Amino acid sequence: MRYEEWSGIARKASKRSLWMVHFCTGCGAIEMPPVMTSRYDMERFGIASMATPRQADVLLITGYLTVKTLKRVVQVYEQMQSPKYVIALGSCTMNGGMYWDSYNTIKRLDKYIPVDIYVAGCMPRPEGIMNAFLKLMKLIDEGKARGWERYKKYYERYKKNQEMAFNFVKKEEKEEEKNEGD
Amino acid sequence: MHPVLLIAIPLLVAFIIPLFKKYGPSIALGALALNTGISIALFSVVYSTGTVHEIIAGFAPPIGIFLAVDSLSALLAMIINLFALINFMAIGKASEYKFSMLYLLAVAGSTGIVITGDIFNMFVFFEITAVASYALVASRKDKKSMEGAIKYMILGSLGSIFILIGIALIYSQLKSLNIYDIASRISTMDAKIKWASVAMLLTGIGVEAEIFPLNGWVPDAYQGASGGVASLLSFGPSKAAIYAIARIMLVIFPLQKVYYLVLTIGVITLLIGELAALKQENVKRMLAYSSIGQMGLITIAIAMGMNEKNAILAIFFLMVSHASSKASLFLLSDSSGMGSAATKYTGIVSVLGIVGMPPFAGFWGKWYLLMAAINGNMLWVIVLIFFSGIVEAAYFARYLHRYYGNEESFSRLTKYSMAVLATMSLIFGLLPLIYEMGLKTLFGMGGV
Amino acid sequence: MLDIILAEILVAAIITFFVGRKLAAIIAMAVSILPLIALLDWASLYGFNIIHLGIEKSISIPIAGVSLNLAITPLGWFFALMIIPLFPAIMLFSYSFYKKNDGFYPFMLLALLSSIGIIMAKDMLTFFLFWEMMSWSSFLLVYRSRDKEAVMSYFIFSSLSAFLIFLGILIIYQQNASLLLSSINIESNAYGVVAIISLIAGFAIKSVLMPLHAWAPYVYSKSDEPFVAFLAGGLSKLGYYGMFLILFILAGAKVLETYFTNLSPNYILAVFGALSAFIATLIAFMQDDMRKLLAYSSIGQLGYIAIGFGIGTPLAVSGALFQAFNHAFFKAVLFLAAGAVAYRTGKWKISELGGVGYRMPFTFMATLFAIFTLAAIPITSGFAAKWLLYESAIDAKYIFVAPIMLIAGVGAFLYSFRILYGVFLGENRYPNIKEAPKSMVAAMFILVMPLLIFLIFPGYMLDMMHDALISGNIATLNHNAFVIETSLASYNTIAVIVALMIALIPAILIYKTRKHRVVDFMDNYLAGELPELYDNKISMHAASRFYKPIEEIIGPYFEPGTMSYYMAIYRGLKAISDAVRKIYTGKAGDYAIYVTLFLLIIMGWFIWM
Amino acid sequence: MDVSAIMIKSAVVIAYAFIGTFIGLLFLGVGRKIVARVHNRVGPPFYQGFIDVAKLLSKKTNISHGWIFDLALLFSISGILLAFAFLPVGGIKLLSTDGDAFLVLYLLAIPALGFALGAGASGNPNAGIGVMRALVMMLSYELPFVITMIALMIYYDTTSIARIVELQSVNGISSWAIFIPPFMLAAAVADMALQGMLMEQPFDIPVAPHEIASGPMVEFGGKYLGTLMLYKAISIVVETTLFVDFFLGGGVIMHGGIVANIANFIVWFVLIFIVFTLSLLINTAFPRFRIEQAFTFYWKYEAILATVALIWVYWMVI
Repeated sequence: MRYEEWSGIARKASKRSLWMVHFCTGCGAIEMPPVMTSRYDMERFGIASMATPRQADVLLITGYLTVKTLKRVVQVYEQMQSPKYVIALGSCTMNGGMYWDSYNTIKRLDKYIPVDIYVAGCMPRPEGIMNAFLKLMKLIDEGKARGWERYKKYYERYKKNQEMAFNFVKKEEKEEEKNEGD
Repeated sequence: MHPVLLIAIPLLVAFIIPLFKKYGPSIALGALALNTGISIALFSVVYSTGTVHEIIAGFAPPIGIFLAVDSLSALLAMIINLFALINFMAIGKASEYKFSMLYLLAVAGSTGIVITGDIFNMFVFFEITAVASYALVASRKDKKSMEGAIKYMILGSLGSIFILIGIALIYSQLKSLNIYDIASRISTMDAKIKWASVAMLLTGIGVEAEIFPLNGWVPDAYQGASGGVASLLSFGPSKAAIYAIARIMLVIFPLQKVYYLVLTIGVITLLIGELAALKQENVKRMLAYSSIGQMGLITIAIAMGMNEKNAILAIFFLMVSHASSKASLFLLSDSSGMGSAATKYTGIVSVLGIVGMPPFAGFWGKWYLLMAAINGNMLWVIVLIFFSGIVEAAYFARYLHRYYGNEESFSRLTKYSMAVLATMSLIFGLLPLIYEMGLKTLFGMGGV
Repeated sequence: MLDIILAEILVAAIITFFVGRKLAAIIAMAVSILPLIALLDWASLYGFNIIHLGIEKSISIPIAGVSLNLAITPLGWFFALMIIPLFPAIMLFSYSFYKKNDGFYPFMLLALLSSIGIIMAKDMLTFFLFWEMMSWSSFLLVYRSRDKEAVMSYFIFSSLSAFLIFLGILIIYQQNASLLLSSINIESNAYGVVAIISLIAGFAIKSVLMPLHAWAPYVYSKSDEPFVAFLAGGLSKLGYYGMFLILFILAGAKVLETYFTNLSPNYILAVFGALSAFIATLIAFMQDDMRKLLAYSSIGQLGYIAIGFGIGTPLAVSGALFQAFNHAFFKAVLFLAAGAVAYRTGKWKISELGGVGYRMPFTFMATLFAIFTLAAIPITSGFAAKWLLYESAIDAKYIFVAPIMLIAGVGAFLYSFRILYGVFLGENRYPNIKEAPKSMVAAMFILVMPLLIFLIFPGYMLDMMHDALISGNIATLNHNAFVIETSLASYNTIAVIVALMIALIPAILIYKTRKHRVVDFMDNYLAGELPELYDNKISMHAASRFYKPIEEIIGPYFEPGTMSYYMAIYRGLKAISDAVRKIYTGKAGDYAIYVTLFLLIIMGWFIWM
Repeated sequence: MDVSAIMIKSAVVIAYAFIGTFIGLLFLGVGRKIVARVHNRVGPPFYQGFIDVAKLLSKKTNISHGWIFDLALLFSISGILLAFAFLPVGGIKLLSTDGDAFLVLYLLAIPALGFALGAGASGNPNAGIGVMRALVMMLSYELPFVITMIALMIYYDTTSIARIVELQSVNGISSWAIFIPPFMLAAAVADMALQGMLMEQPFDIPVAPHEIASGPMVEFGGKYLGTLMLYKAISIVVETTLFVDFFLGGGVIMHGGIVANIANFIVWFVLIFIVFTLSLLINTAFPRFRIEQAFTFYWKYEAILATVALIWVYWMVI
């Protein structure tokens, strides 16, 4: 059986069972427990949280990212098995938020990995997160959540951006070392 | 082929060796070779015809002294001379003329003990052997050997006194020195004197035969002596002495009292020897104690030989096995290791032989001895023998492990001759020779 | 024919002592195939049922006054089929294993000779003679390891076993004045019982039954693997051959039962077997040295055979023989595989190995199959054997033995996985080693073959052991090639196989229809950590003290180990010897006093008597 | 046994394999639902299991780590189906006359072993630790379970599960093993062993998502994880059925006739559902043990109780 024949069923199935691995280095992590527990019980939509990216469909990035953490995010994202989706929580992921002027903040996440859904707010409330997931389901159903295909298509570009970010920091570090040397 | 040559040649040669000093060793070697030939011939004669009696100086027994060569003594004569030859080769250049002279005397003496049929001659040969052996033990001329030699001499002389007294007691009663003559008329002896003489003879010969507790000299003497001498002692005098005990006990006094006595002595000797060997660090001392144990085993066999034919076979096998294996081990003990193939071979084969693995002679010895024991319903003896066997295995395993593969410094001749010596046990184990020999009538004694 | 073969082997042993490595290996291989050919030829002539043939091929060789009588008996035939095939494979393996010919081949051929002698012996003397030859030839092989514990313990224990057997044989001889197996019947009195027990103890030493196993871990873990493959595969079976001889062919079991009326002695043997299966298994998965682990696993697996002999019902005994057959082959394969791994990596410690299987796939496959058989995964012949044993335990209502042997069977999974994961899988630590040499791989696969045959046809194995059982007065099970019927249940391999085929269909469908991509080993989930930042130096192998949590619970119960008790005995003996040594004071005066005392004592003796 | 009979038999077996899979997947969803209700949540729909498996099998990329890794996929599902085929299900014997309890016990080890091989080949330390825990758990809970099993075997003097079920259903419910005093104890013990077998809390030590990233299946995704879910689903059915066959007469209440078969089937379904629910309820009530605690629990308390039961039975039989 080829993927296209499956895709109809597959989309229906995968929208109702979104397994997420959440990359909770940002403060948004605190919003997840209510979403998962009995107040807003995500599980009724078949959403469950997984321990490893191999098993997950959704990468949930909760807020602030530095260059150091970006490396890990990219690693995790590439270890996920497509079709895979990214939800970015909080304004930090859009524009660096309140850390916009820090030298090692990742301002725009989707320069580095394709983001399917941004959730605005600092922090977004659980309802927002639920909303994002419902939106994502809708997109999947319509076949519009194609971030993973974008990543495959423009792989070089994404890589270039990532390298730039990493090298920038490398340069900075070198300079610092030099200054210390003097 | 007159058996007296076996004694005469080495004696004569021993006395003419001093005349040409530097050729001494080679002459001795020749003499030994000749002797070996004669002994083998003698062996074949006995093998075909049975016991050989030879009268010297034309008087009929009981007056005239005479030689009685039965199957065991023929075998032993051959073993002693053959091994003496090989051993002499092994000693090689270490021997100069005095040494060779003494060596020949010792060989002659022990051969004499074996083949004589007359207890006074036996005593004389004992003296010759003993004196030669004292000197041989001392021949390394260092403190240890002197000490060993002196102890040996003290005990040896003590022993010979007792032998002499024993013989005197018998003569005083029966006016005869011929073994068979005595054996036939032993019952006419006055009981007390008879027992006294038995005790005297047993004690006296026991000193040479290394039975407990008369073997105090053994560890020191063997430790003091050089490897060659030690091996000579192990297959020469000691075997001759144990043979003498066998002859006296089996021929003259095959009596139940003696039987239990000798059995007990044997068992005690076995246990003491093996146990004492377990802790020894010094190789020669360990081997000395181990040969005490083996002597104990042979003594047990002799005791049982009084009413078991299997035990007689056991005596044969045990003697050969112990002679070859222990002699080669003593030769080996001169240097601290088994480096080359030949020495490794020697070490392994002689250890296997002495522990009594088939198809070595030692195995058959143990086999027939235990057969005899089980026929005599003596489980306790069997268990004790097994126990001592395990102890033996333990210390020989340790010995092998310690000395295997170290560097050693033996001349090629030495290595090969000791390898041959070790192989003897295997050969005699595989050939049915000894078995056949053993089946031949042994001094036509009762009970067998 | 037999005598010619024996002579050839002897000659070959002597030749191989002198020739070079390769030639020696080839000669050894050729010679060790001979008896196998003879056996198969025999089978092709008469089929498997020798006993119905009525004739025995027998020869007698005179040596030192006795004559060695050899004959092919049904039991010997079965064990020959079990033991002799090991030798060609081992020789083949060692062809590239040894760098120089340092006495492996001659002694190995001697071992072959003596094992043929043992299993073909017609009287006890012959048996014992060859048994001893076996002992010292294998001792010389152990000896090459130069390891103090191994050498000494093996020498002492094998002489102990020799003496126990010797004692038994002597008593038997005294009882019926003959050593021919055909004419022996052991009387049911104290002597006879002592004989049987000492014989069984003697054999149990060689077939490492707890608590007489103490030498095995040292010897197995220090000697060369080709030899250990024989030691674990062949020699231990010879011990059980002896046990079968005593218990069933000489009817020792019945004698014991009639003597001990109230307590049943066979139960005790079964319990010993169960305990050694259980304890050895628990110890096994705590080992770090691959060879020690395999040694303890052998002790455990051999325990099952003792259980079977102890229970003694037809079910049990056929299960035991089946288990013996399997163990001979899979344990040989496992030790050879250990040898192959060590040959390439030079390591034995599981904590230092890892990922070897990716580079040595064939070795891994052989090991995997052997381990399936060891762990009695169904439809392997290992399962059939274990199944028979379990059935027998339930059938005889041995409520103590049954659970223990079952849980030991589960424990086998643990140490099996220890090997599979720690050595062959996990982190790829040896990225640039090669597959083992062809000869080694070939040897391993040759040894795997028989297991494959009896995987499908367990019934054939029962056919093979039929005559042996008959000769031991044991009924045989009703079975055909695939199905084994017992009073409790039945086991149908063909049903399992067909069901497996059907069950594999969905798996294969899923596997085939969805394509997959093989990724590099380092592309692995490490909680987002990046190995390349550390030049892939992150250790990803959880192999050292793998079973730590359970080790900390059960470990203390197995301290200080059996050997320490034997060492205590040894030290005691040394103390005694020290005491005895003090008799020899070294003063001539004392010695003189001894002499006179001796004289007086024996005089006293004479007067008193 | 002629060809047509074999065909029919295999057809029945295959049909039951499908039914078993279906029920298993159903149980996955229902189980989550029940747990959710206990947590006072809504929980996923009861058909969630089907959705998850479909999704996993329809993943576009599947990551493998070589052929040994693939063994996990092949062994796990085939092994568990094999085990299911050798169990009597609701009075239908399937193949259980060709094997017995020991066979089933060892067949249950096949998927575990394949799983372990795959996990090992993935080369992830978490996987190694997870397998270690799984094996130790196995060693732990097998001891009490085996002892109770032997008690049954000795009591009914057979090792074949089919025979045990028959003997329990000679006169209806009243002759189920659980109504015999020693086997009440044994059933209690075996139920705790079942808890370990099903890897429900407090014994979900091997797959501890928060400690070792879901242990053995840390590297499993896509079709591999989907297969493992199928395996998990069927294993629930198999293990509960094993318990029901042993102690609850395999759910057999009537004999003969199609009606009886249907009734038995329904009873069997209800019973395994009850057993499963029981373990779920225990699951929701407990946190996770450490592996040492689990081991001591099984080998000390459980084993002693089981031994008591065994000796009691032995004393009854002799």
